Amino acid sequence: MHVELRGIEKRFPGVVANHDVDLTIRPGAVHALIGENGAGKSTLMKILYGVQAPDGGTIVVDGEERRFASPTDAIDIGIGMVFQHFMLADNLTVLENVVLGAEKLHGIGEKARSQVREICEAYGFDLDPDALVATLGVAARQRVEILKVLYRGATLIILDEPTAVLVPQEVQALFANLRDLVASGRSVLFISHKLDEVLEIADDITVMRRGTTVGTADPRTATKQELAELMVGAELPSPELGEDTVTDVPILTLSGIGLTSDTGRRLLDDVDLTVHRGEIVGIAGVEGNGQTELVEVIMGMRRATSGAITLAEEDITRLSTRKVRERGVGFIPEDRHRHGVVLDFPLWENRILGHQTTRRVTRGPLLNPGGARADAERIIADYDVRTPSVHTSARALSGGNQQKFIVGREMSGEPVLLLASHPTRGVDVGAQAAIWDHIRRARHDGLGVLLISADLDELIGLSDRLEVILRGRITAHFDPDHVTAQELGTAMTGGAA
Amino acid sequence: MTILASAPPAVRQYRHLTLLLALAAVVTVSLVRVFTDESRMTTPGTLRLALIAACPILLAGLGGLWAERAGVVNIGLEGQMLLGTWGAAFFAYHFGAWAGVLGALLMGALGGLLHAVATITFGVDHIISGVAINIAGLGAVGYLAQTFFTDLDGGGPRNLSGYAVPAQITIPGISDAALWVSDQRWFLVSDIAAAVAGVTTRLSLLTILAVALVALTAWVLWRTPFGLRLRSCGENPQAAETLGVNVYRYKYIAVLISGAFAGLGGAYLAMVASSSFTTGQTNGRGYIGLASMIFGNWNPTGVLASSLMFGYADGVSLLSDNGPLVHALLLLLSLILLGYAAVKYLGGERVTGIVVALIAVALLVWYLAVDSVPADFTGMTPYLLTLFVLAVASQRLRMPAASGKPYRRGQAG
Amino acid sequence: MSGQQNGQVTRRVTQAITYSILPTIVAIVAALVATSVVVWATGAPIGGFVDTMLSVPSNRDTIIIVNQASMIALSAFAAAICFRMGLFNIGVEGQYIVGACAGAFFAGSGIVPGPLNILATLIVAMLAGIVWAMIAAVLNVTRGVSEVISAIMLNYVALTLAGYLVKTYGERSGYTFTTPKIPPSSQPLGFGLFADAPDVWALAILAVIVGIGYSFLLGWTRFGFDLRTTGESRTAALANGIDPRRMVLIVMAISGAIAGLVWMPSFFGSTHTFGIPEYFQRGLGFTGLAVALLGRNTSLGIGFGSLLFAFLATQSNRLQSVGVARDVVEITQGIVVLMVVIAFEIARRIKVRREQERVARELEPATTTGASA
Amino acid sequence: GTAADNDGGGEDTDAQECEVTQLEGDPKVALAYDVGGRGDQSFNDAAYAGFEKAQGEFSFEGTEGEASSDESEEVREQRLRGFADDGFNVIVGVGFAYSESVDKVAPDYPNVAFAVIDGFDPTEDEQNCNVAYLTFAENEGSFLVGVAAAEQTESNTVGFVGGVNNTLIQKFEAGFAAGVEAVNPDIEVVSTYIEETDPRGFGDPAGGQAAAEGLINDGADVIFHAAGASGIGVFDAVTSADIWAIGVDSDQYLTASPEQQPHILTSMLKRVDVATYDFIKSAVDGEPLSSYSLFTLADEGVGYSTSGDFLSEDIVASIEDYKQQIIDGEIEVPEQP
Ligand SMILES: Nc1ncnc2c1ncn2[C@@H]1O[C@H](COP(=O)(O)OP(=O)(O)OP(=O)(O)O)[C@@H](O)[C@H]1O
Ligand SMILES: Nc1ncnc2c1ncn2[C@@H]1O[C@H](COP(=O)(O)OP(=O)(O)OP(=O)(O)O)[C@@H](O)[C@H]1O
Ligand SMILES: [Mg+2]
Ligand SMILES: [Mg+2]
Repeated sequence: MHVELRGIEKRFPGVVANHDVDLTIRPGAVHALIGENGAGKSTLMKILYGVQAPDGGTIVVDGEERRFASPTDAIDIGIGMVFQHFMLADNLTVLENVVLGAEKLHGIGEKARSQVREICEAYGFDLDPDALVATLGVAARQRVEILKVLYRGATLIILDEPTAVLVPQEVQALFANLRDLVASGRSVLFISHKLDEVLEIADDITVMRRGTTVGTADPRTATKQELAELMVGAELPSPELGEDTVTDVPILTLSGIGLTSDTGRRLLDDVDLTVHRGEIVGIAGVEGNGQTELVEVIMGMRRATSGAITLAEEDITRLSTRKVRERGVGFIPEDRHRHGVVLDFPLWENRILGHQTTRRVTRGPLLNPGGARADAERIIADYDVRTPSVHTSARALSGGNQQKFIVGREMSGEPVLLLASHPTRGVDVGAQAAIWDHIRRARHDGLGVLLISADLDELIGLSDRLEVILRGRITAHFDPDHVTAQELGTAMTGGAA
Repeated sequence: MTILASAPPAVRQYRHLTLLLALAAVVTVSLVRVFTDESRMTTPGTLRLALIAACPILLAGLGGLWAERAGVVNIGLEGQMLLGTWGAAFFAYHFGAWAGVLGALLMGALGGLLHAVATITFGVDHIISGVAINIAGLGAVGYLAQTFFTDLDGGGPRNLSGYAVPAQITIPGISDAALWVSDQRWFLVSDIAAAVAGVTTRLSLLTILAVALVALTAWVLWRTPFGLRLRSCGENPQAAETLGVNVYRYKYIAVLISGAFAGLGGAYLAMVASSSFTTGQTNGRGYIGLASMIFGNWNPTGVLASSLMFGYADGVSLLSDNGPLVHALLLLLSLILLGYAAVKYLGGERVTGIVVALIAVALLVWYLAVDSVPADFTGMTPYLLTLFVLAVASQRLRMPAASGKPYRRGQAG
Repeated sequence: MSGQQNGQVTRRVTQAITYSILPTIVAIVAALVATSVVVWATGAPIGGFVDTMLSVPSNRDTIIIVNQASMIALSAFAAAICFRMGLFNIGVEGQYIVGACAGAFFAGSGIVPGPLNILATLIVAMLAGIVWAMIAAVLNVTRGVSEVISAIMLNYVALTLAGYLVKTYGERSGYTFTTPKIPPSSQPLGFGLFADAPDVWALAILAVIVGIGYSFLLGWTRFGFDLRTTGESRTAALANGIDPRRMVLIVMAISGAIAGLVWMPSFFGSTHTFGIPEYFQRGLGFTGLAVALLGRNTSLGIGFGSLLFAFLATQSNRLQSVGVARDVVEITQGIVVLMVVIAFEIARRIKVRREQERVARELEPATTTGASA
Repeated sequence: GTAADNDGGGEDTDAQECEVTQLEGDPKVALAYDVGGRGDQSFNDAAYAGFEKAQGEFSFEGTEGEASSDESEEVREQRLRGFADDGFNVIVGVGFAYSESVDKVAPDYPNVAFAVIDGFDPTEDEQNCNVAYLTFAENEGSFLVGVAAAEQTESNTVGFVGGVNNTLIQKFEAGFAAGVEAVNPDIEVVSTYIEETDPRGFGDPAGGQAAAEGLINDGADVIFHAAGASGIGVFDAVTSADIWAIGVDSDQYLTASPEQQPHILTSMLKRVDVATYDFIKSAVDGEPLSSYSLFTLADEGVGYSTSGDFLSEDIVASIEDYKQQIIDGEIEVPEQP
């Protein structure tokens, strides 16, 4: 189908997410929409899909102007969307997730089941219709999402940052599917901020910046630099390390760490790992292979069922999270909203979070609001956190600023070790560059860093050493200087290319 | 995290389990009955008591289930049930039995509507709204009763009686035969016969309706598109929204039905469990219903089982000189626990298994130490039993993922 | 710097007014109107109702209101400290029954002489409350039993148990059994407000003390911070060195301790003995829940809410004489809770939006997205 | 007597030392009801009946006040003071619950005559001369209906349902059992209580029905209840089982529904109306009752009803015979089961 978005505008409290957005999607092509975090891509797509109503502008489909009151309207004319954050009910089966809302097509019984099977056949998805979604991995979940769209016979398929969670091999598989779809006359709208992917798959490219479309590009002629210019008005910051600061003083040592779930599953299996002062060790792995558990075990949020953890000659295996933090471990959690901040606390109280026992922000059993405010001011200044005051609640800050504040907080009080999971996820380039800088500087001052990230470029660029984690085991070691994303991906998926 | 999460679809698995457990339980019961010679443990009369005591709780539990399956926690069941008792009395008095049932449904649904508006439209914390509704419900019923019942004959400021109630039926052949067999006190056979007799003798149509609603609920929620959509609102409303499901509508429908069921529970109290209205006659059964829903693992069959268990204990606690009987139940409980412990242990949950086994042994010791339980404690049986079973079983339970969480349209993605 | 501070202060004062006081007033008015509509719709004398409810209470009634409010407030604090941590302690009812029973037995035994007996009794009552609360708490952290359900069951058990104890170890008086009366030497004098009315119970002061302690604990201490954090986000708590399970145990214990005190003002102030039903006042636990919610789990709010509830209940005593069923005030009480919460929810949404707008406004011209923030 | 005026030295007074309470002005009568208030078809209504009768005869100004469930001691106290302050000088507290409050209020109003139905003086040491405690020999009345039950039963099993297991209700059970035993020791009396402590046992018809059905399963074919509003549940049970029930306090045949009436053998009458009337009358006559006055079979304070005429002549005869023996003191009816 042929879709035109003209002068779309969308305001959120305090944020103009979209304004003057123009976008044209032609049938039978892969159209890439690129832009950095917070550029307004998802918002635009939610508008096109009817989740959110635009404050202005028009949507024209096949020459006809449309108003979408709800996704139903969009679905009815053949638009389907795979969201950035998966939209699946864990405790329903694959089949139930797929037929939900489209029961009219083939009911919810046998007919639907066989229909689902057919589609899986056609696109080589190996999915059991009756499996609980909760039991599926990331890639499989994404296939379910695509299945949902196909089941409804969508002719325009929107994929919001589908590759963010995939390793190169899985990305290739996905692209293969996309090509099939286009070949069958459908249009695909593909959102990403990974430029080489875009150049590889796209037939048309539109660039968004600060909530508006700033131009289009032809993938056959365009270069990464040009696209980057359009996206952020500058070279994309690329992570790299300056001089080698690695010492041979181990700061963190894991030996034979194992973790078993209540149901007897091995989440971590005999993990050996050492981080030295001034060293950044990167952990590569497909999400859900034990990274989260690894961090939780080190932080004392969960007890290892076997093995020992040593921090600067001290055995911290059985220490509580608070004690571990008191020993000087900084922690940048993977989910800032769930672990990093309390959204409804003002910044100065968020400064205290995780540091309840440090002199500067508390006095023995009492809080030290004065100290906390002062130190929050310091972080805001040093880490360029954009906020009117320390009394502003964390919720009102953008993700990037929230993240910068967290980094600042975790760096305060000279930590000896920093656990950074996905430190720049969902953060704008400015913030991203800043955060990388801070990590590098800390490394220079002898800080040991354990870096976990799904962004392979970040891993390769920022790490002194790379470890690959697969099904809870460390399965491979790499020297970042001599490894490609491809090789890393292969290792991450257990060689299954 | 939970066992169910990694198992095939919760519902089916849970069914098999209950069937198996039920069978094992019946055998054990019969054994204990014969061994302790406490024949009242399974007389048709006792089981009928259990059934009648169970139904109001069952209906409240089902009500809670409907709401929570759509993601709304309904602590207001108690208040809605109260409104039901009044509605039943008022409408039955003036317009006849089934008008009363309808009135109860309406009044309950009214309470549900209040809860829906507060929680769904205004995003009020579900607990708060529920608590408020329980207070207001009690007040409203007290007020309405005093205002509308005082001057009726058979009525008073806090009570009303002498209105029509739904008929009772007895299935002639079966009932008599079953009664005869159960009187023989044969092992197993008589116990099962007793159950049959219990449900074929002087059975109120409302009881049949209540049990039918269990099946209906299961069918609607798990076998129809409507049910799928409704459950999706309780598991992941954002996802449902992105697929064109009108989450608000389904939540509203669910909570209205929830209130209506609770109201029906009230009607049951005022029409079958007794034929009169008294202000505040639910005496916390709404809360018990909530408990039975949780212990029933948010599944209709589970709710049925748990409310029957509670109803049985409740019935027993009212029997005359029931010390020895409750004493016998100690033995039964400890045996059942031993079995459960074994299952757990073999199922890999060593620690749980051992702990449960220890508890079972403790009970056994208690059983052997005394030969009756003082009346004050037999009165606690239903509550202690529920506590107990929850303590032992609760870890297997899983509530709808989005239950109790606020939802607002347009925030998806 | 200090100028900016002043700005902060004034802003927060205005915020307090717009986001706390205003909604409360709106809610109360709305509730009264709603109730009046009910009264009017059912053909009862609306005028009499309004007059009675809004009439100024007599001195004696005022004393009763203050006394009742003190107990309601205590119960509300017990509930509130749990709410603050996302726990729903519906078991306050049972906990204060057990506390009252244990305290009464102890006080009556007169083991400790004179005024000291009071202090000792309070401790005993608190301990009893703690024990009862711990049952639910332990089941919750070790077995994952919903504290709501276990508490509901324990409430029933508490009542029966107390009755059993009094029947077995108490002394008979008339047709009921009671605990032995407190020796006169241990009966504190109250605070006289009016010449023509009895004193306010001495231990009503407990409500004030607990209220102050509550505010201090939550606002100024590390523990309070941990508690609020856990309430806002268990995940964040866990990741930042707070053990939620431990918090549950401690907070339920504190809650139980406060619950244990709930009935003490009445016990030492007028009843001097314990016996169900005549020599005990039930239902305070549930009233407390509502008042805690009504008062937004803050000391001031709870103080205000408990007075409001006590006022409504006391005024309702005279509704009979104007021909309106007294139960109607319970409708008011229920609706007021609902209204307050709704009003505050709306206020909160407005607040969040305003704040986000402020952030954007103070940072840059509003034509750029959060991205450039 | 409150702890406050304890220090006045507990001078041991008794009835003799009391001089008659002098009412100021015309008698004005106030009824302070227990929970439920007028229209509850039992206790409170009975009191009102007595009040109404007296008012008919002596025409005086009257008023009423009603208790709410879970109300505090001082609220009851306040209710009484309210009456007294409004010039009511004859005040009847309907129900045991008023004992304590009357005991606290009475000393402040020496010229007001108080009465508490089922009441007692919680502070025996200093008696209040202006308070009358109107109590009943429920056990005697229950004895008579026990006789009726024993004569009527065919299964040789009769039942008793109590609302709450307290000493007052035990009085009913004890008398009932004694009456049955007197007729035929072989008849089994099965009894149960809806609640051990919780006063809600008097307001739980479902509980009443379940309890009664339990007894029916035990073989009982006549069931006596002392369970307040829960009693209606007992009537439901006996009605659907087509056996007999025995009402309590008032003649419940008169208030029962048409379906239930044919199953209400008799009722144990507790003449609260008589007590109330007598007290008001005594006050009007200027000599208000004071201290304890027990209403027994002898003075028609308790009894049994025959409405419905289900009791055959010889049953009535035998009841009357036992009645006489009790009045003559030949039979001592126990108060404890
Ligand atoms: N529901 C919302 N309420 C308020 N503001 C929002 C909301 N959703 C998005 N925004 C704002 O709109 C801006 C654009 O968000 P959007 O998610 O569309 O960016 P994006 O391009 O998808 O970024 P990313 O690459 O991180 O997904 C965000 O910076 C955020 O400030
Ligand atoms: N679902 C939502 N509801 C309310 N506000 C939201 C929502 N999503 C995002 N926002 C608001 O959007 C802003 C930033 O959100 P987001 O997490 O998308 O950061 P972002 O767009 O990635 O910002 P940036 O990338 O520029 O740092 C904040 O004001 C946040 O409150
Ligand atoms: Mg973003
Ligand atoms: Mg996006």
